[in-house]
Amino acid sequence: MNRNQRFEIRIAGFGGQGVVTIGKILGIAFSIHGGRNSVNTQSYGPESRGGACRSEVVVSDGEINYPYVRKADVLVALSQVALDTYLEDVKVGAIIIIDPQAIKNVPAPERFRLYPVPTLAIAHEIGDVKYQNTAALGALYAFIAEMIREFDLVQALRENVPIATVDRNVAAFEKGKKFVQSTFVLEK
Amino acid sequence: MKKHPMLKYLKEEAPAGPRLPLIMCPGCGAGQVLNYALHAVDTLIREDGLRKEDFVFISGVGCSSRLASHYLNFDSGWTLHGRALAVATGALLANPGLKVIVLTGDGDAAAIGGNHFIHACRRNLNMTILCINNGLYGMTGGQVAPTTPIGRTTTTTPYGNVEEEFDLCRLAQTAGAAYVARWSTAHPHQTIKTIIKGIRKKGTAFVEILSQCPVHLKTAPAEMFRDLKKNTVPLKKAGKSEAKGRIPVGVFCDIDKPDWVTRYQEIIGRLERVESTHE
Amino acid sequence: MNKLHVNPAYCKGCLICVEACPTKAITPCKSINAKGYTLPEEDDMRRCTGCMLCETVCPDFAIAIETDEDQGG
Amino acid sequence: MSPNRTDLILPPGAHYLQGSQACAEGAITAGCRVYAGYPITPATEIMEHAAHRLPQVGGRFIQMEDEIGSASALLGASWAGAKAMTATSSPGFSLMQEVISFAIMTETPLVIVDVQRPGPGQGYITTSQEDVMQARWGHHGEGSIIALSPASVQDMFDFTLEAFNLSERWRTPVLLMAEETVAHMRERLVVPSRDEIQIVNRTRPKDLGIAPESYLPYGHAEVPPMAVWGEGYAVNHVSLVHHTDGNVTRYNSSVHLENVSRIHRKIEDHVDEIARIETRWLEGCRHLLVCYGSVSRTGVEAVLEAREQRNIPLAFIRLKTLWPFPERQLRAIVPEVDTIFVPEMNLGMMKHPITEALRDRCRRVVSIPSLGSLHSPELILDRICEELA
Repeated sequence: MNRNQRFEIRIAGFGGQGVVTIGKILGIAFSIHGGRNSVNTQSYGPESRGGACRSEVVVSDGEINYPYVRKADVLVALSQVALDTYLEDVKVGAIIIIDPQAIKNVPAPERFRLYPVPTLAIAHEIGDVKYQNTAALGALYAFIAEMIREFDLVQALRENVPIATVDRNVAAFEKGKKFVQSTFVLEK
Repeated sequence: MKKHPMLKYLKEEAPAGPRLPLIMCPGCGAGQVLNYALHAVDTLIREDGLRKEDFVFISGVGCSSRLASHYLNFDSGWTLHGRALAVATGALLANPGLKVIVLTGDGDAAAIGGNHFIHACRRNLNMTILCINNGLYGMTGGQVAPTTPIGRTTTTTPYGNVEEEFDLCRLAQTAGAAYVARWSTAHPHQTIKTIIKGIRKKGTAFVEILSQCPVHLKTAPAEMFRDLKKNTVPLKKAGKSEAKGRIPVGVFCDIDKPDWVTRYQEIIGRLERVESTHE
Repeated sequence: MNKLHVNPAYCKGCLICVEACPTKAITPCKSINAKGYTLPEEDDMRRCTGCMLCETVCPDFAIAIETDEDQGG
Repeated sequence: MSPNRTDLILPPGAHYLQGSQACAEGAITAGCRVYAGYPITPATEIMEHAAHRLPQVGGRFIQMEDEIGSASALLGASWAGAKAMTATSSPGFSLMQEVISFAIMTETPLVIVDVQRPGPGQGYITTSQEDVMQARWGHHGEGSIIALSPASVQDMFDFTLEAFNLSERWRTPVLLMAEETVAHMRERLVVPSRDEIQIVNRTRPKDLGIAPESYLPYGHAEVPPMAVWGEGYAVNHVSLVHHTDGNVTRYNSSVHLENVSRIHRKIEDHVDEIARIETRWLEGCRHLLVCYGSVSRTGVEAVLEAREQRNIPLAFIRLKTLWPFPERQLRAIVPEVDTIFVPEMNLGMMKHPITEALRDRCRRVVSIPSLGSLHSPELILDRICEELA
């Protein structure tokens, strides 16, 4: 990624699904452990209720001026409302990760690449729906593995979740990542 | 599909699009208080011959006050944080015939609005104050309020609240309100009856309604609804052992004294008599 | 027999109605809707006495009971 | 004052914080040990972080009953010797104006952060720059004020620290005119090592060997030394027009003129020491974009694209200080240009002092407004191309 290139990630879902937490974790992983510049922003207030709560991370090796996502390279949508709201704002050929259990109608993937990942099912396997966000983070990582070391991301994850939930959060992360790696052929 | 009976008092549709559902979080007590207030108004329209246009809702700022923003099929004002009571005062001076219902919260009325609160009660103006007390600041994310119990952690008392809380009803009573009562969202019928009594009452009626905030207290709405019944006790039993640690609910005072406008009307009456003798 | 009506556009699944129903005539439904909410549904409406507590305590004006009378019974 | 645990302030090195947290940490690093605040979106997070951190470093936090109470508490804290701060948003900032006026006249160091949101009235809860004139003209009466404009999480730390230093150095209230964009974003923040951090404390009469009986609370110098309650100086804080010894009787208009003029000159005569601006690509430019706060982040991106993709000879100036307005500094560096673009998150406010300062250096000044959300680079670029087409 050259100096003034930006990689833009947007994660969206219901308020309370931990969307904001994984945005923060990504930011810390890139900027504290991964040695890259990143800006993490989030929606809040009434805007975050009703399924369109979002968290964004812009990553670059150069200076990041405009802090918000202009056209997302990766969109993670954990609710139907989230997908409907942000589907227009993605780059051509963008990666869109959705949870098929929560999202029923999805337009034909002409302008983007669609990857259904059962993050809710994975969370239930781990033992609680609250692990859905880290399962989604794992799935997301499978697509950006060359931008940041897994060790750096997992370390940021460990440091920013309640201590009692660290192991299960990491397990959910692993399951999300493995599901993508075993299910899809990822072109470079 | 049968509609909720009070929807006739709300603006479901409007030129710029649908206005419901309310912006409140799932299970928020504020929506219930609006429901009870509309049940009271509905009764007054049927039994006292009042008309919809006689009522006006005035609110300050916060979750409690968001209800009077644009949902009501009534005249209403969603005013400044803590200033609803001052706005209501002005409305009554201009048109004493208005049935003024003020929707406010514990922070809105007793923190920033505290000064206007005690003066409105002292003046005994003809308004009904519905104070939705959820014991914290909801709209801004769960900060401590003047009604937060001592010791409780909130986002601005991370190590426990070091301040004791107000008893809003004793405060209103001491400040001179003619009618003061406390219920909770888990006492629907009593709350509705009290609001009806308050609107019929001449003078300031202060009705505190203990309310639940599921999101910031991280508890299921139904469980909090149950707790509100368990943690309250009738005022009559307040002194008894069984009342220990439970909040007394009921009517604190109900006295008859002339309201502000009636007293002022006497002055106008005197001046008219003096004037008529000059002609 | 009385009938339960729930407006899925307004109901946020707080289930206070189920808690308040004195005869447990209604109950939470098993699935969550597109917004992630669990709506109330009929359990045994023969137990419904028409007390209308569910309507009264609803924070979102999302529920209504259609009595026999309403149905021209 | 309980033990001042400077060992527990934010350690040197890289952190990844929200702007609001960086602001509170900058204050603590500057020595702020009293915070009085009141909840208001979008500034509440600053107060929440202060509530969490102040007791850890031996400071004290209180949530007051409203904004007027919060600002008033800062007066008492400052007079009793503490560095004190509050943070609010636009509606609360309006409520604090009387206290700001009082703090100007009594020359009381304190810091007020305004995380601006749209108005008027409730307006909305997103980002804005609609208070930048209120910052200068909101308080009643004359006198001047210092107002800084942060554009990053690093600025929220550095400018808060600097706000305290400026307030102590010039014995004046200092405003940090932040915006919701900057307060809520998270970014890397690098905290310098202890010895690199400069902390300024108010000059006290005993530092200058002035004994209580000869102490003039508003005398001795353009920036009078400030006695602290409890040290035997019997200082009367007074905001009525006063003589240098604080006497408020024997009023006459010349004393009044001198009293208020000194407070005004104290800041307006030292703009070069106080105000800072950042410039890029001034060399050989035909047009200029002047901006401040988070809009400067979009501004620099738009100017880059204008230069590289549309080869428009456009220069960039960012005002880091809004007040005192750096007119002399601007006139010293701005060449003859055609158009000056001023993008702001309001309908055109700083455009006025900019126009007044550079009227004879350009053909026209063009406002680029955006309300309630940060300009996108496209918004600014399209408008520039439209105007220059």
